Amino acid sequence: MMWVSWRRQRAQLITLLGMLVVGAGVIALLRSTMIDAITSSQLARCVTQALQDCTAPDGAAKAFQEAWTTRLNIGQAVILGLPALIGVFIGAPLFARELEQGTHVLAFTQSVRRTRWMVSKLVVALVPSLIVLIGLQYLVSWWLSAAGTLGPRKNGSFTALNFGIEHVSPVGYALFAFALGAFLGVVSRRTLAAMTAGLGAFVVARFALSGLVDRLVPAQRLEVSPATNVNVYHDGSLVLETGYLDAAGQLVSKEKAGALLQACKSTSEGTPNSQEGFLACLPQSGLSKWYASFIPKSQAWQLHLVDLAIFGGLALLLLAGTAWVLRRQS
Amino acid sequence: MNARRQPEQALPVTARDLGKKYRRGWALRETALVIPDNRVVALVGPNGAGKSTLMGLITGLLRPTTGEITVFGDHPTGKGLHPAVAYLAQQKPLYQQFTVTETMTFGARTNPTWDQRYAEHLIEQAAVPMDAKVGTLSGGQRTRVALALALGKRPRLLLLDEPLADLDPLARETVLRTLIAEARTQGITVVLSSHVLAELEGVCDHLVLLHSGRVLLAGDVDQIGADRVPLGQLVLDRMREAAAQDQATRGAAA
Amino acid sequence: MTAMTATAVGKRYRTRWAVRDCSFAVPEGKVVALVGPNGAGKSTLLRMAAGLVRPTTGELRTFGTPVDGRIHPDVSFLAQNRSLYRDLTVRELTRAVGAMNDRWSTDRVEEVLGLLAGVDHDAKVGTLSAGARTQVAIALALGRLPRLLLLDEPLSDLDPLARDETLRVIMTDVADHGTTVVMSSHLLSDLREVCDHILLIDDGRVQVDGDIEEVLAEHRVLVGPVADESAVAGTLISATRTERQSTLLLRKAEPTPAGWADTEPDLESLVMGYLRASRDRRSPARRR
Amino acid sequence: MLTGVIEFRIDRRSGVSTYMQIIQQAKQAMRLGLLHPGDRLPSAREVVEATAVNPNTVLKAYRELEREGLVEARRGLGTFVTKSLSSAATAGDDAPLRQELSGWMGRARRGGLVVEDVDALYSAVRDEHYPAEEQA
Repeated sequence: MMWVSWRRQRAQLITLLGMLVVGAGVIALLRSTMIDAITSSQLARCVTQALQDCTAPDGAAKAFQEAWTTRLNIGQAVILGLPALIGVFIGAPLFARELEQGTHVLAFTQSVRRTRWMVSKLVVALVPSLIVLIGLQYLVSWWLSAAGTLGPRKNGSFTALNFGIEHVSPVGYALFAFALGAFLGVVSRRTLAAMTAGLGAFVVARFALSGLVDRLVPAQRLEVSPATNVNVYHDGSLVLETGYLDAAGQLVSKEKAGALLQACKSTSEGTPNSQEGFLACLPQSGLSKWYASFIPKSQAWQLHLVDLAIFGGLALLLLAGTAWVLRRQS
Repeated sequence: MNARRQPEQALPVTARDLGKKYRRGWALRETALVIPDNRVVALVGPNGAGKSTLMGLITGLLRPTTGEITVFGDHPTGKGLHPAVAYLAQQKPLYQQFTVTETMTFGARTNPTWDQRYAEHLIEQAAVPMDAKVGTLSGGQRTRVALALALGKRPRLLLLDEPLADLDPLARETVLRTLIAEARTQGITVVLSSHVLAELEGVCDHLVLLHSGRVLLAGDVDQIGADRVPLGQLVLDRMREAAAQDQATRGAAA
Repeated sequence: MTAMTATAVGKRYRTRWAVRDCSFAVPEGKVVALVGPNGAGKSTLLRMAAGLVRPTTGELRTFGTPVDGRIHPDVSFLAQNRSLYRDLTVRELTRAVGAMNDRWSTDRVEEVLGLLAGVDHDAKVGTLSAGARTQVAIALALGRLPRLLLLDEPLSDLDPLARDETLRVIMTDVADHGTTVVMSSHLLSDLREVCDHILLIDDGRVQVDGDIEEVLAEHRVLVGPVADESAVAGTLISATRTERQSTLLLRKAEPTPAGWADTEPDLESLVMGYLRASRDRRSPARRR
Repeated sequence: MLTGVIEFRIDRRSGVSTYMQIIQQAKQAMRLGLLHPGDRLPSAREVVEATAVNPNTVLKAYRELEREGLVEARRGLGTFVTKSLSSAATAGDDAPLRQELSGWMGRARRGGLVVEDVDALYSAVRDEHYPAEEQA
């Protein structure tokens, strides 16, 4: 049965393999060109050190970023978009085309069980897709790391572009998109309908569920006096919430805090307050503590796993639904 | 264009040394053929003998590789069907979401020689509801609509590719009877291809038998049919003979 | 032992009943002609027996086992659209279908294909003529070594020679293995010699079910004067009338009255009579 | 290998059922001395291969012949002729009655009679001598 599925989906799989080979070649070429550019403009140290700490010729970093940021972003976008493509071009037609052309009847009137037929088709389509996806993901990440802090990585791992292409997240998205396409394919029994509806549904689901992940990982909480200087913003953590607490530890509403901050900026006489005066004013007016809840960079993997769990779980549900519809299909 | 001036004299179809080659080989070759006026022509032959190719060449949907073909004195071109020719393809292509009325309007819009009264009369005769969607009709009804669409343009040559293939015996009989009655009263030359020889017997007065791209037998039935052998038997025997010969030559080659 | 039994089987598509309250049994070893007008429910019935369509009501059994969304291992089905992978070659397709079966004989497929002229093993299925595709599909159906063969319009796109070849292949299987065959067809002239049992379905219901010889013997075609029709006794199936003459198809006719010619109908005129009756039932306005 | 001695020809347009045609042709072959006791009738498969008819029909016809006591089915071996229908009167080219008829036919032809005339004469005379009931 595996052979049948392989023979049926051969052209598709060869295309996938071609994509991987071509992708690898292009990325390797781009990476080496980029490394040449870094060395020739004496930026090598800026790859590992922050821009203000490394010594580099004036304007060299800016010129490099102007030349390379777009290309690197495109590389990231490809990995971000690949799951959608897998869903549309591999998941959706997988069963829809058979149902549309009536060839499912051939398999259904042999002694192979429908579930086995389905599983073998799924495996043959899905495994190579995932291999190509992971391969390309690894290659892009390899390329990105060569640019280091000169490239998009400097924005930390929680920006939409960086987060969506790292760790197991792309696999989760790909599973979901694939299962969604397959499910819509057996329901609609029409390839084109499944492809378009699958793409739409995938994009909507991705956006709708993107906020959910943050809430499912326990966040760290930091409470300090307003005078303390904290830079959780800058070390690449994901900041979920910040605000002020009053003396009783209760949250001060955004509007009230805003008004109080505004009030402290000027003295009782109406002249602008000094920095010390301002900081001293805050606890007096009721903003006794500043807090932040955030997920530190080091816990990004937890977020990725939750991401995988959400999308992978949905994918399993959809595949179960696909099996159910196929078994009932008359 | 000269021939156009006296279209009445020009024969429905003449072909000289006609050939059509596809990538996989010759579908039709060295065909010389004359289809006289006012005949019901049976175009028979095994699968892949070149029946559909010949029809394609007559309609101008295909271009000959060698030789030439004339339809009422004109050379069919890819520009469109000769105005006096109507063609009904095997799949009976109709817009499924159109109603019968809309289908007839479509016919009127696309054919300058359209006769709406006649088309409506044919539909009425078939008892097909005018407001039904084509997609909801039965196979027999759909064939009747397709036939009305083909006859509505008042052709002088009607080409039908396997018009009866998926009809039940009763619908088959009715469609065939309508077709022949119309052909006789309107003086139309009808060319119809079919696999079912029994149903052509007593209906056709001219026969063209193709075999692997060549004309095996052609002529008026009363001339070629040996007196006592029924047409179907005659054709089947010739087909058997030709198939056996093929096998022999293939065997000799191998 | 019956090869196939239907008990009050019905199938509804949205609002329309394709098959209604069908009950019949196909004894093993019979070659059954499944006939009826377009849209009578023949395909639905065969698809139900192949486990592709679930009955809305009633139950279908093949070899005593209820068909529950799964084809019985001893049953082979030829779909009307032939459902083959068109991008595979004949050889690859044979291998593919073999891989999907527990019991399979490639030799049988090869043997059948060998008997049929004009099927190239290395041609892609999609490039074959419709007739050759049908023959490949039949060969694959026989590769499952079935005891019941369900064929939906097996002859419709075959030329006369190929029809003869194909019927010969199927009948040889019947001779060698006692295979039961149920085939739907519109080509009554071809069914006459090969079928020994008839199942006439109309409007989703069984109209005639029985041994062809017996069914034919039960019916009479009477030709006589129109004015004298009242003299004829029996169950009238259908009638065609001219100004003076009536041709009547009767079931269980009483002795023939004087002045009437009486013959046993052949299969073609019997089926045509029933089809005519069904058409008249459906559109009474056309009745004359 | 023992092959069938005769071959059945099924005429699809005769209106006579396949079953009857097989019985009639078998009997005729026996009458004309083409089949002798001990000869094997073609197996159902051989008939099917030659004519594409339903093998069940062939077997049914053989059963009828067996019922009439003309043949006998031996398990696994086939169906064998047990009785001779040919007599000196019908078998062989030199049977006296046959020769007489042959002579008559020759005279008819020389006399300018066409096939239809001969058939009409023959059946008229036959009907005189063999009333309708006997023929059935």
